[in-house]
Amino acid sequence: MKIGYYPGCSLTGTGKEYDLSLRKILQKLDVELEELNDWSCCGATSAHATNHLMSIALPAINLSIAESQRIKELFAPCAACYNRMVVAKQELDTNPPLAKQVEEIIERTVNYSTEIINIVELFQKIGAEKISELKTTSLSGIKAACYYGCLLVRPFDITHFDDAEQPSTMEEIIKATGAEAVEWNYKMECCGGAHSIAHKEIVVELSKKILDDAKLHSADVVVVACPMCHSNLDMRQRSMKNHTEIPVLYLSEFIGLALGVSPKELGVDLHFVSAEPLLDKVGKSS
Amino acid sequence: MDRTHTSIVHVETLSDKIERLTNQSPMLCYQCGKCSAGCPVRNYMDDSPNKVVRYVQLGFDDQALQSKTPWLCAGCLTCSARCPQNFDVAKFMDAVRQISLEENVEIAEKDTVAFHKAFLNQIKKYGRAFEFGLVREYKLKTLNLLQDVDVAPEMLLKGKLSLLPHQIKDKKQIKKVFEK
Amino acid sequence: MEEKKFEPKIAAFVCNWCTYTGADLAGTSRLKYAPNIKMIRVPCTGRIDPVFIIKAFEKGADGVLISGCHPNDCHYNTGNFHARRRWILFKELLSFMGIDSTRLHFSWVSASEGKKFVDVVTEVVEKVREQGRFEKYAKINEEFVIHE
Amino acid sequence: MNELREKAKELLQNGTVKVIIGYVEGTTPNRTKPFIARSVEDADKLVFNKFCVNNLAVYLTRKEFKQNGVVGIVAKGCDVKAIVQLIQENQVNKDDVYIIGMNCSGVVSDLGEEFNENTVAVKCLHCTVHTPHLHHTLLGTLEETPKHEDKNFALMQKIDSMTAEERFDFWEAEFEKCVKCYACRQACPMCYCEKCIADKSVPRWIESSAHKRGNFAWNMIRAFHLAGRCVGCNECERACPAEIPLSLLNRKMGMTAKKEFDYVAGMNLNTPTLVGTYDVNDREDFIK
Amino acid sequence: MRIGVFICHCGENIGRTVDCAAVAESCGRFPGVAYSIDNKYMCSDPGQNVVKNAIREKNLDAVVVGSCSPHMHEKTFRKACADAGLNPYLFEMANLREHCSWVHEDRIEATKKAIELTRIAVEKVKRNDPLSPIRVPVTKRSLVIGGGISGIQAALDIANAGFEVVLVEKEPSIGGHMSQLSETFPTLDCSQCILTPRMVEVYQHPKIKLLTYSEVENVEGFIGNFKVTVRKKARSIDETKCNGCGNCQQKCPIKKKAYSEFEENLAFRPAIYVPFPQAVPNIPVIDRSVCTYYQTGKCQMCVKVCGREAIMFNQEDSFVTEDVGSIIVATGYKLYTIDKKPDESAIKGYGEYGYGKYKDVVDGLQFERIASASGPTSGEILRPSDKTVPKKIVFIQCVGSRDEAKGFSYCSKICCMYTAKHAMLYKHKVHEGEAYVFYMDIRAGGKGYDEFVRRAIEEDHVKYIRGRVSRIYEENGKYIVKGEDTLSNMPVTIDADMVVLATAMIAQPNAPKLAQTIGMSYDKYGFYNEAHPKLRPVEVSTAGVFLAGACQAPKDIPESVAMASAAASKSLVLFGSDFLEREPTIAKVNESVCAGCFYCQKVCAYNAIEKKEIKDRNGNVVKVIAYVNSGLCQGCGTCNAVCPSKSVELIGFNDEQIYAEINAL
Repeated sequence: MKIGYYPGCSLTGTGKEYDLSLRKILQKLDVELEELNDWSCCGATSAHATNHLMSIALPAINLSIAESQRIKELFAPCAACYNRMVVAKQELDTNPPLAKQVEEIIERTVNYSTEIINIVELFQKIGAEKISELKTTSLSGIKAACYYGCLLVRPFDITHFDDAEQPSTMEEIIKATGAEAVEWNYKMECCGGAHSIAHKEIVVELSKKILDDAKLHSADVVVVACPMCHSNLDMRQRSMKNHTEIPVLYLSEFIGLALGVSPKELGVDLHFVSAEPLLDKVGKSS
Repeated sequence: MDRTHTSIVHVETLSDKIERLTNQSPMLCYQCGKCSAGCPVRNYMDDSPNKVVRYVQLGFDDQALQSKTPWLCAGCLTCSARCPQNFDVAKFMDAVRQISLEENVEIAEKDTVAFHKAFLNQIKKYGRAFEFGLVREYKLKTLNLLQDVDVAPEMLLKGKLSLLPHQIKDKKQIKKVFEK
Repeated sequence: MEEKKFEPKIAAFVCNWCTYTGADLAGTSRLKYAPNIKMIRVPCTGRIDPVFIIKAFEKGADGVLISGCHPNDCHYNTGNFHARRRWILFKELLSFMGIDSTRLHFSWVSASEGKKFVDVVTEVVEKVREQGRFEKYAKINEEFVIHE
Repeated sequence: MNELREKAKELLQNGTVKVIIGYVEGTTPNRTKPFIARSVEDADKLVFNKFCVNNLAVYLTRKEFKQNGVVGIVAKGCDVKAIVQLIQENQVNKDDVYIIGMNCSGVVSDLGEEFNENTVAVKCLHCTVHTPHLHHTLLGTLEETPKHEDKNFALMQKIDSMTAEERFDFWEAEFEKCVKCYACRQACPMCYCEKCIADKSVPRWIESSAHKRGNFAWNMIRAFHLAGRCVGCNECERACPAEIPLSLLNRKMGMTAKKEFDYVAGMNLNTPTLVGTYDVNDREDFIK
Repeated sequence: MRIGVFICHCGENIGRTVDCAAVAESCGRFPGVAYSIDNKYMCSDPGQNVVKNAIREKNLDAVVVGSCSPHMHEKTFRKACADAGLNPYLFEMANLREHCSWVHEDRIEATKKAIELTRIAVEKVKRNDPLSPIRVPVTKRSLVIGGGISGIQAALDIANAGFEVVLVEKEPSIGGHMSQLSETFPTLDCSQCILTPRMVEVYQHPKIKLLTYSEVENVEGFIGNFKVTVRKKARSIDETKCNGCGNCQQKCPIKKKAYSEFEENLAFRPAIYVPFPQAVPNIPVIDRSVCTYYQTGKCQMCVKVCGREAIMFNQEDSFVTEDVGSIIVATGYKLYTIDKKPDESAIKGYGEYGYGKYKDVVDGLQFERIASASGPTSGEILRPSDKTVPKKIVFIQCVGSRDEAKGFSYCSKICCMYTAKHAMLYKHKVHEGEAYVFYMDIRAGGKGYDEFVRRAIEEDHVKYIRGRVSRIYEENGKYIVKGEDTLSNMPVTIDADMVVLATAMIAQPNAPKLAQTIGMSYDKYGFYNEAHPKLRPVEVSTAGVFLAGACQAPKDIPESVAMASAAASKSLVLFGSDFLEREPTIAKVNESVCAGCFYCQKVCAYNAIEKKEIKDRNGNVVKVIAYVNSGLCQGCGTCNAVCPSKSVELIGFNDEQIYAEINAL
């Protein structure tokens, strides 16, 4: 399988291990990534928070690049990038005057023929069977809390997840590694997202609630699918009071462990919260 | 102001502007409060989200534009997903923010504005978000100089904060987008 | 001498239950409108056949108005829905043949909309008056009389 | 060809069908003509090629074939559309017809012409049913359909861009030529009325003489009666001795049906007909 | 022809703007007009006499009156014509007042128009046919579909008036949802105590034929003359032998396999069961999907204990046909279920409230059973999960109602009241407990209703919070309910022990199917449409069919009962005469030219077009053509417009008449 790849800005910086681990395991799973040429930022929260037109135009540039590369399916691992792109595509597709305006600004045409897929959809395409087939290390005994966050599933009418309030697709993938997916309450609660810098205190508090609920439901690890969620849930544990740390892994890292990739190659050592206790459990301690 | 004149010449209200930007009428909201009930950042807001909508519905435009609430909205879409009227509350908040910036309203939430501006500046300059530059610019703007001293060095050490921006080659289109 | 203003001939096909009664209300309320319009009463807009419209033009009408109950108010439940669908098609066809919306008008006027009835009639008369006599059809008609 | 003949023989022999409506070679190799095969020997004459232009569905409504056992018919995708429509309108019993579907990559625009990229019929340019969408058996193979500029569509666009008066003039000039021979009606598979409205004298909605006035009414009403029913086989236009671009009217209605109601005639047995149903959300911005 | 034209001055009303004498004079010159005159007041007795005398003296064969709107006096003049021996349908009216003199000012123009309007009427009347009203006999017997409180009321009213009733109920017992309720608002009297006597009365009434566990399969015919086929589903019991002793139910080994429908899945029932002890009739049914005998061929415990040999394992569905003159549809409602996300439904469901993932999140009817003295907890308020008394209970209103996004945009109307009742019942039984109600608005219009809600707040201290709940989740055995009080602008989080969702009242899922069987229309939610929202609230567009209760829209008990009595009296009005007279202006098929395309049938809103086979001498079908059922046709003429060959025409407004009118324009 060959698929277009839009890493997004975070994966070149704070979310670098996400990129590392994805490339590593997708190679193992026979997925070839074709990176978008000279991609630019999707504008993320800041663009749609302040300028509607900009929030559509920035993703439109990348959609257009994808079309010129004849990419049919474009994989956006970052939930925020994914969200911005599907929303922009939907708006452009259903609002021809806006589409015209945008095309004039970016001096490119867009046909909206590219399908944007997120990490969960990608693994669905690959199939849980394939993961269990290639699995070298069973993660049985590990209890994982799958954290969807906000932007992966919403708006439900566009993302068409299995369920708007009780999604279970990530759990299905996790089960293929042998691990147990715990039922918990905060899998779709917000971590505070882009407030990480301007309102750190909000992010710390919201993230703590999420981690506490995961721990309450006896999770050993929180599995995420977004670099922003990851940095909030991982890095901000430093600032949490009365807090016992819990490792936070990218979905790709988690699967990587099952596929026998070394934690180092997956970039697990780049996290703020050590994954040692977890790795000990699977006998992967470095 | 001369009332008779305003009644003849239609002055675009905040509600009209929002409707134009979002393609949905704020009148759709019937004030059930489900958005506020589920909002993760509700506790930090001065006004509940539905109250901001109420301001707009009744023409209390200044109150709406000066409220901290739109700036504290994390854009998580929980409200929009659960609204019984299919009213996209998050999109509404986007529009309120955009209008208050355009109209140079005194914004209560300066830090958030500074963050967004710094973020977009990175894109304008490099075509991609440059996190180190973003933090640097944000700190200079807000003078929150001690923010994140606990994690920043380690980030640098782990190679998660690159000191040089990744730049894209073709910045022409980005420039045009920002000119608009 | 001042040239006499052109007065168009307008044929109207209206349903018995809504527009006809709405026109009655216009009368009872003593509202005024131009006498150019003559109405033919049918039970329902569903009964209105495009041949009526063609025939009206053939007989020298300069404009035609079709009017009935608002959607969901049809005395016969669905007659106006069926009619509306046919109008969409017929309107497009007539327009393609050179009889456009300046001469063919549609409206929903309920039994309580006497005022709306007057507004609609006034607008139609104005529009058609502006457009002038339907010369082209009239010419064909004249030729036809000679031909027969 | 053998495939078709073999199938036809088999069907006639085992009694699946009573007769088969098909094509046989015409007076020149570039022509075919309709043919009713009643025996195994007849079946050996059947052909199918680029010159099988006729829409044979028109024969299905003939009295002699109605209620007279199962009729086989050699049908291209476009002909099947007509059959579907006829079934929906109770003119053909679904169980009384056996469709020998022919994969068709296009036919000539008129009999006698060479088949090439210039002469392929307009209807084939936009055909979506090169493989018939409903059939009991499917024969033939597909090739690439030759394409040329759709002049018919260009003309329609030209008319659309005219003023109302110019449009009227255009059609007036065209209808001037009409001689009321009703060949269009004769050729149309959808014109099966026992008594056409044009033949009714009480009242006489459509003037019977070949004058423009009646011609206008006739062509308008014909197009309207075919709205949502015409399957675009263009047999009317091919039959018209006065060469009036009749298909434009039908095509306009077809495009309106598609645009307004996303409806295409003859595609699906289970889709309700366009006229005869409604949607509460049908457009009404033109209604005051 | 000898047509008489009569132009009315209407005092000054027409005469002021229209020169009536000139109109009469002009009209006198129209071909076919034999007599033309004007008169001060045509509708007065002397005016009518002018018409009557002229008909006799001038030997008129058609009449046109130019006066007011036909909606005013068409009937008056038709009768005058008939009195004088002229067929009343050989009459037309020209509307010279409402459509001319009152709306125009220029006397010359108005007079000209009056002449033209009269000419149109004259041309039409020339082509009118003599008609007589259609007379159809009336079968004085009624079918009531649905044995809930509405159906029971309607059936008793009609039966008590002395007419026979066939009452069809799809469940094994009549009683409907009302039999499930604990107490009823606003009086808090026991639901079953007031309902059970009515159920028994139905059972014992000599005029009522009760068909339970039965469904209407087919309806043919028209007002006064319906033929109804009813499917009697196989009970697997010989009803004539069973005496309702209940031994079979007690001995049935199936104890925990099937949830009780009556107890809203809060308890089990055996495979052979009556839904509840007071069931009418007290005859059980066997649920073949769980019965051991049907599954494995063994057991037959019920056969062994039945002293009357009433068990009939091989019983099959049977059909009965009933002739009735009217039909009352009282099929009621269902509760929007939160059990799980409905498959293939436009409804998105409430994942945020847990889709019934949580045992102690129940709906309104479940709470009724919990609160009911005859329910699974004998009236004690206990959590379904662990049978403990909930100390904190949350009620949420408008779940599915007034929710464009996830449910239905309408208000279910009764939830405000029953939620107040529930909260009250809870507080009466759990004195130290806390009850919270999340609401958007309180809609308590009704006698004693608002007082009832106030009582809940003021006397029973139920806490009302104005806001919709965003989410419910379980944490340490508590249900965390996240809401916001929009009045105080405070976020509210309650750790409840139990949550009751006031879910929407929805139409029966098979409502559209029955509508198609009978020929009724229904709204987008599946509720049946009344013929006129104000003036004909219990009738449907098909004559002879009436509505009662919540099948038309959400309703409470008193409203349903009132509607049922109204529907019954509408039926009785029909039974007041032996024959029905209907306007003869209906459609008619010209059989010689109909090609049988049946577009007429597609557009007919009344199912009035039927198929008719034309056969040759040998009995072979030569063609199938359309046929108009004169009992069903209402005369809209839509068929006439869509018929390409004009083979179906509307009498009174046929093509020839309209052509003549257009010609006269």
